[in-house]
Amino acid sequence: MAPQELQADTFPKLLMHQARTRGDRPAVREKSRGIWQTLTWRDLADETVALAAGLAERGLQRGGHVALIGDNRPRLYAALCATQWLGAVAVPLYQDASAAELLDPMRNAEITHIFAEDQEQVDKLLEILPQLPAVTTIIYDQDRGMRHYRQPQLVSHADLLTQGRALLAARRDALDAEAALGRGSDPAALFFTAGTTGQAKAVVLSHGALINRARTAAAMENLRDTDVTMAYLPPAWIGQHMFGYAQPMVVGFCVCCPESPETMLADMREIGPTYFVAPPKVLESLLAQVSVRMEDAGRIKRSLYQYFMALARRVGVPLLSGQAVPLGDRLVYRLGDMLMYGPLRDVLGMSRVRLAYTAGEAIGPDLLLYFRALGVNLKQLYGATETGIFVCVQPDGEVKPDSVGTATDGVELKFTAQRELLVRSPGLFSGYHGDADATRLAIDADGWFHTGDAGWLGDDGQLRIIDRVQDVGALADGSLFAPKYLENKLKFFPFVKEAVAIGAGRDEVCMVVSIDAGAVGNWADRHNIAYSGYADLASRDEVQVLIADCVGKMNAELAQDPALASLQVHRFLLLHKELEADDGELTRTGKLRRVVIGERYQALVDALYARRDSVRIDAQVRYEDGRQGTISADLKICRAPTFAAAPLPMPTRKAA
Amino acid sequence: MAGFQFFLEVLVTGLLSGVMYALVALGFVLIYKASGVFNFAQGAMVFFAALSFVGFMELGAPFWLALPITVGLMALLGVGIERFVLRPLVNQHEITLLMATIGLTFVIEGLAQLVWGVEVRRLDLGIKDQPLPWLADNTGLFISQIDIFAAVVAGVLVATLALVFSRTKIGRALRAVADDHAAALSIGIPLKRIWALVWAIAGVVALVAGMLWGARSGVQFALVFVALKALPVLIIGGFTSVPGVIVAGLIVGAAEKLAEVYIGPMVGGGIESWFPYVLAILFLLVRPEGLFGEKIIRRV
Amino acid sequence: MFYREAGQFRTSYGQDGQIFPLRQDRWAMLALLAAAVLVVPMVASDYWLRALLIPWLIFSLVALGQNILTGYAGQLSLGSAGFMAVGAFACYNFMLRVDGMPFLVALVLSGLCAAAVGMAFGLPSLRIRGLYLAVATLAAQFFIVWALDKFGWFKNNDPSGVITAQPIVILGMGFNTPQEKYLLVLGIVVVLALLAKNMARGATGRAWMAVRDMDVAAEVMGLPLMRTKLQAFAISSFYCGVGGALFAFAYLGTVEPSAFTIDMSFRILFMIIIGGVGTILGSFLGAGFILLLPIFLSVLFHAVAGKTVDASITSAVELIVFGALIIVFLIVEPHGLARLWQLTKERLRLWPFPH
Amino acid sequence: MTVQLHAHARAFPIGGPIVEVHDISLNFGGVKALTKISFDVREHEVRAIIGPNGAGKSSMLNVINGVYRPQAGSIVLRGERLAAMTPRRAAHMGIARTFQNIALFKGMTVLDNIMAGSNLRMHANFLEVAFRLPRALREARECREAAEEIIEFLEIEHIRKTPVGRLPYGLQKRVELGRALAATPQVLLLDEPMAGMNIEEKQDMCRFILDVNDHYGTTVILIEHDMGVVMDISDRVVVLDYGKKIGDGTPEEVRSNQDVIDAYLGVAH
Repeated sequence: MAPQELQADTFPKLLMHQARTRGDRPAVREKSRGIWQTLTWRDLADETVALAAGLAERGLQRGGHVALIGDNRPRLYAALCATQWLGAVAVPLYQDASAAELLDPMRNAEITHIFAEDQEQVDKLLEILPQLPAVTTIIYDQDRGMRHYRQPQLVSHADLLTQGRALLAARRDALDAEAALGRGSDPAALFFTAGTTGQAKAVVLSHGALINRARTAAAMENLRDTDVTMAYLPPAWIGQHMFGYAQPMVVGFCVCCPESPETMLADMREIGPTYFVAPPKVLESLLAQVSVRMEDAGRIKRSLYQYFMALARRVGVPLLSGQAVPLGDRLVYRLGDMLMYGPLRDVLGMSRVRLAYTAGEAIGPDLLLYFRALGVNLKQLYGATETGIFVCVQPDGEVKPDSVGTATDGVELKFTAQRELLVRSPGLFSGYHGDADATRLAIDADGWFHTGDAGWLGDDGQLRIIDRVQDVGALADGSLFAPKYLENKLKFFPFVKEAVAIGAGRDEVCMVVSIDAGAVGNWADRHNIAYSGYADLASRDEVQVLIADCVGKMNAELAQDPALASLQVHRFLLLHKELEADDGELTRTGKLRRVVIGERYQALVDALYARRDSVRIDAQVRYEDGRQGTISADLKICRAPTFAAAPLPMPTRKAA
Repeated sequence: MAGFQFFLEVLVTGLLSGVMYALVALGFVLIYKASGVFNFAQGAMVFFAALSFVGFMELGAPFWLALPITVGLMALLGVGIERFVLRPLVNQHEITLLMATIGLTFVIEGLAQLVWGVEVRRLDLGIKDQPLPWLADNTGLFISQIDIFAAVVAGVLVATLALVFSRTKIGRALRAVADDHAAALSIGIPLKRIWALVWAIAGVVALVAGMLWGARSGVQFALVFVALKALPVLIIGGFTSVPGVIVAGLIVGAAEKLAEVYIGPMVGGGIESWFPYVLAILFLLVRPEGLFGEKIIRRV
Repeated sequence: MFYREAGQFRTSYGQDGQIFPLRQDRWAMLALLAAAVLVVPMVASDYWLRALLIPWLIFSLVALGQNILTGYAGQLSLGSAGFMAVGAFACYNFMLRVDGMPFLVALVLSGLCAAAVGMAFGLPSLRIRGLYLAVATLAAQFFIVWALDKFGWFKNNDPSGVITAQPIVILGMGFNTPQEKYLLVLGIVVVLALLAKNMARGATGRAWMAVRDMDVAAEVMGLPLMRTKLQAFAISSFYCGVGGALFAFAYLGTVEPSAFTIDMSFRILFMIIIGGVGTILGSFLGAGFILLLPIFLSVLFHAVAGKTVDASITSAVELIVFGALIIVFLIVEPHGLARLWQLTKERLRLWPFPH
Repeated sequence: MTVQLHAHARAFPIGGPIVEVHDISLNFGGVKALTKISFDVREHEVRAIIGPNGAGKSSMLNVINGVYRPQAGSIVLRGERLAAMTPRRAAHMGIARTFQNIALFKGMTVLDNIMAGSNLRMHANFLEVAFRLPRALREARECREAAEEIIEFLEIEHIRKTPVGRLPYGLQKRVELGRALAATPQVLLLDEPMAGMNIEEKQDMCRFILDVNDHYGTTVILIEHDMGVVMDISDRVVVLDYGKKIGDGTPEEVRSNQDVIDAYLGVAH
């Protein structure tokens, strides 16, 4: 790497470097007004410094905190870097969080300036503004509907920018000096951990940590400035920040922002990214879409699809890992690539993907293999907000569904007696903002970070994660019980949206399942089963049989492996609603909040183990328009077919 | 005096051929009123009807037998068209329907040729194509008997139809349909059956027209173009008015003959081929809704 | 299935609005043109060029004209052959009476003459719509043919009433062999088709379609109905006129007014119905189809029934097939072959998904 | 969202009369559609015309933008008295409208429909378009940009290139609004913009109408059946019944007007 790039130890410095070395290459593209509006690195740098000038004028100072609430937009990235330019800390927040959810983080982080995307966000902020005396400025991007707002704190992004541009002439040197003051050790950004357990914590990451991780991974995968990636995940997620901000800044490749969530797939097909990152959630919904749309296809197409996917499992996976495959198979696979895999990759916009990560959550092995079979080089990585993501990455050619790869450069791993994984790395966070005690608990005296994940290191040097330490338990008979493993296995069936496995300390495993409205609805339509809504659909006997069949298949597979046979699911029930982040049942990144769920659905769990036939539930629900209501429904408890532990052939039961 | 007599002769011949136009146009109007379709194929139907009639007679069928057979055939054709062409296209844009009937024209012509061959046929109704003696003697007007006969037949046909429509139940139903399909349907009038019926009647009208015309100037492909002449007649008469087209038919017939005789020579003659159309256009610019057509108010 | 679109994105409205947004399509089109220019003249026999390709191109042009008026602007016209006649005889007379008249200029002028006549007969469209208009255009059809027939002047008083087109010379280069004529026609048709496409996808085309789809709304938006319709008439007739001129000069060589019958007008109408109303591509497909069908039928006949079949039979069957096809298309696929092609393409782009 | 709008100061304060209707009478072949209707519309306000079926609401709208010619009465547009309005004249004077039963260009895409709406700003002739001369290209670009702004405004990015025929009713209504906006009108006539919509669609449409009025300062005259909606979003309301004006004033006033209650609310659903 070029020397001055190495000495560039903060993002503003990196930005200036990119503007110098590849000023005319695209930095950010945004699908807006029907075409891909492009910002080059030079444009981005200019906008950033102008914005910085504007922010300085509005009293933002070194060490201050700036909240950013909104979708991935070029403006957002400029705002991020402008904040850091002045030595302030960027605090990206989840744009779909409610006003109440925003309040604590804002207080906690002593926010003074806020970038808000649109009227919707501003309205939320104005709601809580009284409790946030420190906030002096709210910068809004889209002036739609904002004309009659008269609050003194409000200023439009455009105005701030013009103001900044005006000031620039006079302030340029001062600003450059300000940027030069920045050190790698300075805090760059604040992220609120998913917090699957209790309150979210504010993780402080320094420029140094983020840049170090970004560089290491980029070098390992030899990312180039010709790469292209989509920015479609919440900017408040460390992953999005790393892949959509830190790495581009380091490598100089281009980030593309879709026009709107509805158009994401179409936009992705247009751009054809070479570098793609998706949490299992997204991959699941992609897979669900594929299955649903294939169901609508004609008989020939369907059987073609089934045949070639089966082949892909057998041949594609080893091929991608560069293993030897008999010539015959390889030829048929070529054919399949022409007829099926190629087109599929293309309609999914993955034709040009040469590197894809799944992160943020453990992924079901079947899901991972599905995409690898298609010829997409999808790899797992392991990391947490506190570790600046990259701890372990699966090296090309050594992708094993059950592992999360080998430690990346500079990372040390070790395990406690309880199998808890400890990490030491230059990418570790500098602490929890304003919570020294929590920090001390997380990072011990020798600088080891306690991940809270249970796992072990295989002989192949690859890390394997079992589950969260506090989630890993044992059945009554003492056999190891890791719920996530089961849940991911079941979620591979497109009909299953979410699943919660219960069994710790019990004699057998049960599950609470929420169906995928799209996939099941489509299935119901084709079997002309009428239904009025989600709850009704879930309560249909036919649907329950359908899911029972899925669980049965899973059980059959579990039964193959004596070690897992005892984990077969005996009973389950279909939830009357989907698990929602808005209801606190999932984190914003879509992880299960087991504690919350456990409390809320205690009655169901009891009923499951009381072997009752059905259970009545009164549930709080929040409607689109925000009103609260209670649904009460009778949930039937279904039995799933289970199998003897000895390896036996797949059952040939048909879904009724 | 001779000049005036000549004028009268021209006028009367014109009026008489106008009767033909009116007769063909009548077929158009019936169908247009009932199903809103502008049946471009009416001409072809005239051709087909006449040809079939002649055909049957040549096959040795006596007049009294050939006539009902052909009537049946035409009715059948009408019903078939309604069922297989127009019903699938119901509620389509009028232009689409027009184009469909143009296609229909080709099919019918083709059929006629395929079945009866292409050469011109003579059709003998037993009336001689020579001046009516006493008329010639008394008024000195030379007017072919066959023309007179044609006029009479046409008159009778129109009268009967008028009666049917005003007196019978079917007629009333038909008028209801013509006014408002939806309404007619709602009061339980079997639209489809009415349509089929109308097409059948149109077929019969076509037969009469075809026979008379054929008897006059032989049964040949040209009949199709004669039918085209019915278009200006319709425009002048208004698409929905039976009396309208009759009057218009007479006007067109007379006008084109007079024009041919008095203006023709100045421009080299043969203006019959286009004069009616130009007449129609001029008429349109003055009175788009036609002689007796209702004024159209376009609601938004 | 063979489309790989990922990575084809547009950064300007120019790119977004181009005729073939997909790289694959652009290549295909270029390949096609290249083949038409380089390969065809070499491999195609004189018969193929004279009897098939040249008339196909010419009628595609005329169908294009008809499509502009009927397909895009929604004004039914039954007089296309008449406007062709105007073009043919205008071109003949320009070449005849203006010495040193360059052919291409004559061609454009004859198109303009047709346009003028077309506008004249389009005038009624300001007051009348739909069926009524059809009659006005019929008037054009009959009047034009009659006039050309009656006045010897148009035919340079040739006793046989037939004109013989002058040889085509452009910049001293003669276009006499079928190959040369083919290339000339090809060039002209391609250019005019491109211009038509530009109009169709531009503001002009939007105005036409607005008038076609909902004239009240169009008027309320301030669209001048009259000008738009007349413009459509003029441009349409221009295309027909040029087509007619080429028909006389590059195809038949000698023509008489009665060659441009109403039957021809109908066939031109059929071309766009079968090819695809309101599409440029459709004009070409339709023209090809209508021209090839009779040939195909006769071939079929002779294959089935030997050489003995009576011509009247074949022509009758031809009529029936034509008519039936029209009806079938109107019922089953009102947007014609072009739509079928488009649907297949959609399928391929979404493969393996059905939608 | 409506509440919130009125809670804030208006971006465009209501001004003087922009459209005045004086003693308009209209009849179709003896059938009286309107008799001596007079009212005015102030700049930047949202003015509603309500009334039972066949009260002559649509006729009123059609008179204002010249689709129908009244037998008597006159219209004053920005102080200019016009005995007879024609649709084109109205368009040129900045009046755009939508129709009760959607009048979109069925054969065209959403984008083309909206672009067609701004035809008054296209000056290049067909030759310039055919040969893609600079002015034509420039206008095409500007037209597209304007259309895209509207598409973003109405949140219909995802259907930009869909033929309008394939769209559900609610979206078609939205597109028609977009087409009207493309003319950058000063006065926008909406003929039952929410007829046949479900609750969410109605809410959206309300938001859009208010945003249009608020963002572009467009004066809105709308006909609506749904009393609730009307009362929420309009500044003043005219009530027609059997072609006669029986009420005029703020929603509150109208609500308390006895004639209106008898004529309308009585039969309201």
